[in-house]
Amino acid sequence: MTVIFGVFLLTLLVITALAIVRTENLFVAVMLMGIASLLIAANFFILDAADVALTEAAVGAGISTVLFLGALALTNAQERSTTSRKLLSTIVVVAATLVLIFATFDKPEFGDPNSPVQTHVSPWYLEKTPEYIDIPNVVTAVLGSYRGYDTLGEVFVVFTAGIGVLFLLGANPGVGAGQQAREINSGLRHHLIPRVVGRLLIPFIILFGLYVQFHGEYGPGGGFQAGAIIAAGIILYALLEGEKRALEVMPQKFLLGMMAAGGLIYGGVGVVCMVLGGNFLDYSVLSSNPVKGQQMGIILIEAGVGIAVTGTLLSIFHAFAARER
Amino acid sequence: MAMFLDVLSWILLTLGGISVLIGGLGALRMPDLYTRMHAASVTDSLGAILVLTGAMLQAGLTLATIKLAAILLFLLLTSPTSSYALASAALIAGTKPLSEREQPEGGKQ
Amino acid sequence: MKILGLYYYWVFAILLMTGFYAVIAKPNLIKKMIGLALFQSAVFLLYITMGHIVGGTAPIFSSVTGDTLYSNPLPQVLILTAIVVGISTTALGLGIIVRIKEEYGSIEEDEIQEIDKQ
Amino acid sequence: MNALDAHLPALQVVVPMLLSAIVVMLKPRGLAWAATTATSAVAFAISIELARLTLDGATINYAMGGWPAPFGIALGVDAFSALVLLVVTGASTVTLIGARASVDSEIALERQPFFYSAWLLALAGLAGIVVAADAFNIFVFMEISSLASYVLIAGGPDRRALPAVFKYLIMGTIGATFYLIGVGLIYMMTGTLNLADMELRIHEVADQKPILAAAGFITVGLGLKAAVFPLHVWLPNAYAYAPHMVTAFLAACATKVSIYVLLRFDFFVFQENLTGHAFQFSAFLLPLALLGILIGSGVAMFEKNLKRLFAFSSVAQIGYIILGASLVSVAGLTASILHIFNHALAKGALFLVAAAFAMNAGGLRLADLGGIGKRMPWTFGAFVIAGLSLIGIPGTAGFISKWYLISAVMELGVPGIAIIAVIIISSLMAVVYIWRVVEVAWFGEPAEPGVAAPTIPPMLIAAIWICALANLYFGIAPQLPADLAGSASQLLLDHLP
Amino acid sequence: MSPETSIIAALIVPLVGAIGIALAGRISPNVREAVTLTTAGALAWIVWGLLPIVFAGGRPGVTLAEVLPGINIAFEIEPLGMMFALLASSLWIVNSVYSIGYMRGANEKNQTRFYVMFAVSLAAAIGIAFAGNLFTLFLCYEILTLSTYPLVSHKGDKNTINSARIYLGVLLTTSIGLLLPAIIWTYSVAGTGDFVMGGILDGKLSGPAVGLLLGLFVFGVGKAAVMPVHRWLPAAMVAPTPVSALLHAVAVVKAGVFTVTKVIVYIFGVDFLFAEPSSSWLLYAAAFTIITASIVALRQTNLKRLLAYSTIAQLSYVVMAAAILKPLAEIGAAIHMLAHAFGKITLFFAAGAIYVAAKKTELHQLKGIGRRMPITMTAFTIGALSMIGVPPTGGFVSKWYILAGAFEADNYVALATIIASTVLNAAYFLPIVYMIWFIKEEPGGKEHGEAPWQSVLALAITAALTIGFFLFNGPALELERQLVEGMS
Repeated sequence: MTVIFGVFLLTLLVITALAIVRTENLFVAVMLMGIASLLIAANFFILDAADVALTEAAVGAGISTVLFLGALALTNAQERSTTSRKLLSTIVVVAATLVLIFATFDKPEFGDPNSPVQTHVSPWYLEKTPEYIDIPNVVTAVLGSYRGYDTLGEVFVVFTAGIGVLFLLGANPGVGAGQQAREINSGLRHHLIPRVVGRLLIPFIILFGLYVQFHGEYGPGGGFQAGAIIAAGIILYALLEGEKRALEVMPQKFLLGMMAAGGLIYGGVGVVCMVLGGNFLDYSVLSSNPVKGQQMGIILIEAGVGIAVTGTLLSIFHAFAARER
Repeated sequence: MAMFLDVLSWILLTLGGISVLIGGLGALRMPDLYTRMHAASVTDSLGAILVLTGAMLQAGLTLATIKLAAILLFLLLTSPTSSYALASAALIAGTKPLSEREQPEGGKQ
Repeated sequence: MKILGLYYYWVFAILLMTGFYAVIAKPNLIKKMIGLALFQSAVFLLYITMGHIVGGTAPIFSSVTGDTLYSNPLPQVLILTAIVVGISTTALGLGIIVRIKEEYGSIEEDEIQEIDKQ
Repeated sequence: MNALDAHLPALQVVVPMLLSAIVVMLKPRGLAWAATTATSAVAFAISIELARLTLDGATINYAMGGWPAPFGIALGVDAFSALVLLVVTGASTVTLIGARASVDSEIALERQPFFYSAWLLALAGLAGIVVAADAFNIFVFMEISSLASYVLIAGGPDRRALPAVFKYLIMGTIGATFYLIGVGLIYMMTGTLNLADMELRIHEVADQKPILAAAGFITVGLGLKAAVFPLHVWLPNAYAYAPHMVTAFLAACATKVSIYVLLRFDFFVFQENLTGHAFQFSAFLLPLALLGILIGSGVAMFEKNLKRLFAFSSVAQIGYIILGASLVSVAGLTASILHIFNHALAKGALFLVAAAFAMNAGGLRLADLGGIGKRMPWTFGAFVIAGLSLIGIPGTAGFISKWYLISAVMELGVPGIAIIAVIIISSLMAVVYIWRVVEVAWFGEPAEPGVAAPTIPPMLIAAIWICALANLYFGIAPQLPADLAGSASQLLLDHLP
Repeated sequence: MSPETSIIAALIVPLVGAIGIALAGRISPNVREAVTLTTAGALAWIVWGLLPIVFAGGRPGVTLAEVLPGINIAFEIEPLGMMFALLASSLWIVNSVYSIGYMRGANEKNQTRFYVMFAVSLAAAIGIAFAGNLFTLFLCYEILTLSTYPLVSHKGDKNTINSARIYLGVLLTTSIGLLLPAIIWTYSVAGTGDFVMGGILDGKLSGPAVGLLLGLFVFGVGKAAVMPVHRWLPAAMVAPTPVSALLHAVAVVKAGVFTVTKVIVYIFGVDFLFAEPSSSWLLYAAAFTIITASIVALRQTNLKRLLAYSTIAQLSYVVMAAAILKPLAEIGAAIHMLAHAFGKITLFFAAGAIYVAAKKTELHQLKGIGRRMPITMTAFTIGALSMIGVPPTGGFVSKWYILAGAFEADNYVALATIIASTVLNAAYFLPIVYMIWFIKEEPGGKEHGEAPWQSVLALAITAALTIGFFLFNGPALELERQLVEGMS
């Protein structure tokens, strides 16, 4: 049953992808991109990847769509109907596709329990996690502890993107924000219904974000998803009430602080572990009981991740929104 | 009794599916933006209500039902709002309703 | 089952190359970024697909612990990271595009090259 | 090995990474620069210590989070990594020492904290790639360094920096994603991400199609990042329009790190296991290397813009490195690894000089540089030294790697002659494009007559001369890099059957 | 002072001198010239101090640094190098004296830079002379090339820059393109590049490879100006005359032929080459160069260019002599370096004196100039005779030995070449000599006397040396006999 569903979604996905390439209206393309992300998320869910599905939905369908729209607002939404070096590209692409398809034979069967992927490293995680870390969500365990170093790097990737956008588009909004920009920023304040509904929703969105943040050990979720969701809530607020109000609540400096602080919290935990005589990011030394230490460490770093992601996404959003058209 | 609930839920599910389908058709076939939105939004809300109630009947009195109820509430709040926002945005952007135009053509938003 | 598994991989290949085509063939910078995003999500699909295990569930220990079969958590973790990397790249790329638009007044590659020539 | 030494591999990455988050909060005026330089210096010190520890071919392993490989992420530092680390941190430190004035002239004050923070992130990213012993971890840090370098390059005052950096971003991301696909395919066949573990487990599956595809994807992806001809198209403009100091830093080490990963991956994971891979490796890379050498130097001969000239010469020099590696012999690998070091010395110096020139000339077109050598004799002197090193005149560092390279090629016997010819010809091309600059700078007339007395920040001159003297010193006493390169190539070849 | 220290001193002194000159240049020209002369004197004193040791058969050496395993920066003195060092260092004194007169007389600019680079070039030349292995020799060779570039391009005008470009282009191209591969080849075949009596390649290499390697060496050493890599030498004539005189009649060009000879004697080994037919082409190449260069010289109208082509011919004498591969010929080669040096530097001094005194550079302007500048012209005549090889001049001695060697080898090509070239030399020198003494000067030429006394003194000394070498050549012969000990 789920299999058929999966095939159905995949087919839809391919159709969407082709549509994305074909359409010349960038606005449409962005929207379709959001749909594609949702389809992919659904697929992930079918493939037992709850966390990834959540993230893809929040980040791929949510944040990135917002960013694209922001960019479109500052550029033009229509693409000139020229495709350069069409033939060459087609040849390259077709050739590469064939190579890939050629590579697919010999691949272990889909979902084969005896494939190397299933038999080599992952069983260790599944069987040792209760003993070492003892939290239900193995994904969070791997993410936070076994491969915590990757996650640290990931936080700093986000951080880099954040300072990059601020570096390019200027840290302080309002700079060069002209008449038009202000109109946009005034948001939908004059439209009663969206405001009322939005105000109703925003607290719940943020609440849900916090739930995702702190429930990450037990169910799908964690810092990234939470950060994305909370950021989405605040972006919604900014859309409703306008840039100014949003920035009054969370000034740019504060957001920058969040960006830096998130990374520092994460790294700081690692350093503390080092000081306490463990290896970098070896949480078990944080508490007399290694398991408790691990859990504590994961909660701390997840908090760091959440803060960093929220701060970064909001800074990026504001940087775009503050731009003159 | 359970039998009856099951049948009922299936009826609801089917009706919901049909209405969503109609909505989809309308969104495709209607002449301009506003009519399309009309078709889509109305049937969407209806479809959502029907489908979710059906699902709730399937689930019975469990945590799932409560979640579904929450989702339903959420949908009932958001989907009309969004269609309102879209319509007003279109109006600001200057898309005239069909009635005020001569020859019919699809508003492309 | 075999075919289905291959089908997943083929979709990966097609998605990948659709995105790639948009990147190399479209002169419009935003279209390129969209293509890039598609390109990356295809890879996510590859990883998650290989992590799946038949009859498995998400690797979250439920209260009813039996000998349930869990899917491989590792690819999911990797892709969580990859998704975030992807969004970061997109954000930065869009930032650059906005600056280009401000400097050149165009986001069409060939037009920009024209402007730079003179 | 005391407690701290054990942590060095982690610290090498963590110190700059965490400091970057602090630097971004600092007040611009001077402080950000000072903090960045200090951090980079610390990183340099760490890498020196690591080099000392690994000189005898030892490998320092580090288990992140205390989890045993392959379950946790492992770091590993051996002679090869140590050498590349020296290059990366050294380049960053020396450049930063001279950077302040030039950066002040190019980047608005309130944006500088972001700039320096990005600099540290690039440093951390590159270092992270080098120390990582885990395929996916390499990807993560590759992205950190790439994003950071996009930011740095986009800081260039010339608007042409933006399209250049966008092209770089697109190609860089494609490269990284290709790499990711390759890793994914290998993971699918082996179930592990740890390089050492991969090497063991890939045996059974070596001849299967996905692994071949993986090898292809990884080689192409890293080739893109390393600007291996013909995948170099992003490089010239990116280097030409970046802030001068960024160019000096990245040109010295960025592409080298990708080559490092390429070699590591290929020798650790593929060479031994894929049937006839050594041959495919050479057959694929050797022609590209030769073409890159010739075309890079050829374009450089006719290039009008000083930095683009150097950039194309970089393409050629990368060709040398690839050439040495594609010989798959101790001598060849030693030559190529040594050239990673020596080219960093020469190019770093040259781009620093370009920065000094840019501060005192109208622009960096050769026409703008008329007679600048007479006005800035010290800078010009350093330029000549570095140029000679690039050409490969005895007594300079460049000569040493050229010597190794030619002797390595001679081992091929008769077919080697053609390759030697290519090397010689490109050296002569180097003479041409260096001497074009020398003649303009020394005998040429200033573009506008009444030019003011040059303002050369002493720190910059210091940095330039550190590089220049290093070129001379390592030309006379190349033991340190040569030994490191020697044991590094030995290390790589130990993984061959 | 132990020989090792004096070797290092010989290398350091000119460099220190260079710095001293640079500093002194800020004070006053006189101080600067004083420093130059002191440096030159000190260097000569050190080098002469080494002579007795070498005479006694000593081969003092010193290793400075090991650059790569088996590749050292090492210096070792053997007769040939000893002689070259003596030649260069001693003539530097004379040349400095001359330079003072010339540079001031022609009031050139940037004189300080001139003297500084001159000192550096001398250091490089000494380095070549004492080099203990190929690598060291190559190192100093390139330093010499680069340090002479500023001297050649001294004037800095368009024409000069182009000539300088040719100069550097040819020398660097040949050295990187041919010499470097040759050296690396040698190292990879023989495992070493040290100069060893009897050569290091015997048995390591055979067949055409030998000829090929020899070719790489001979044409790689562009400074030896064997055709077709001679173009740089006429080009270098744009330099101030002292440069042409010391560097392009003595130091640089002799460094070239010196390198060739040294490679033949210490790398290949004379006997090895003699047994190897594939190397015989060298003789013909040299012979060809001699004849062609002489013919070209016939058709020159500019004095310095004529001298340049004559130099090319004379250099190939040395190469040819070395290529005869017989002991007497090797001695001849060595001696000819000396003899030609004395003669040619005299000629250049004279040319420079004429330029300074009369601003004349073309041949046809020289009619009757002998009456105005008798000393200069006497010296010029002596030099010319030495070029032709007429007794009682030094040129005769060396030609004698070369001929003897040719007979010993029954090498009739060499014989014919020498005779023919002697005729040619006479054909282009004697008319000038005739013209300067016996043809009436055209009226309206500007009044002038001799050049500044320093110049005249210098060229008088060298002329005296040319004669003197004919009479007292014993020590030199003694020294060079050691070179050929143990040859067949």
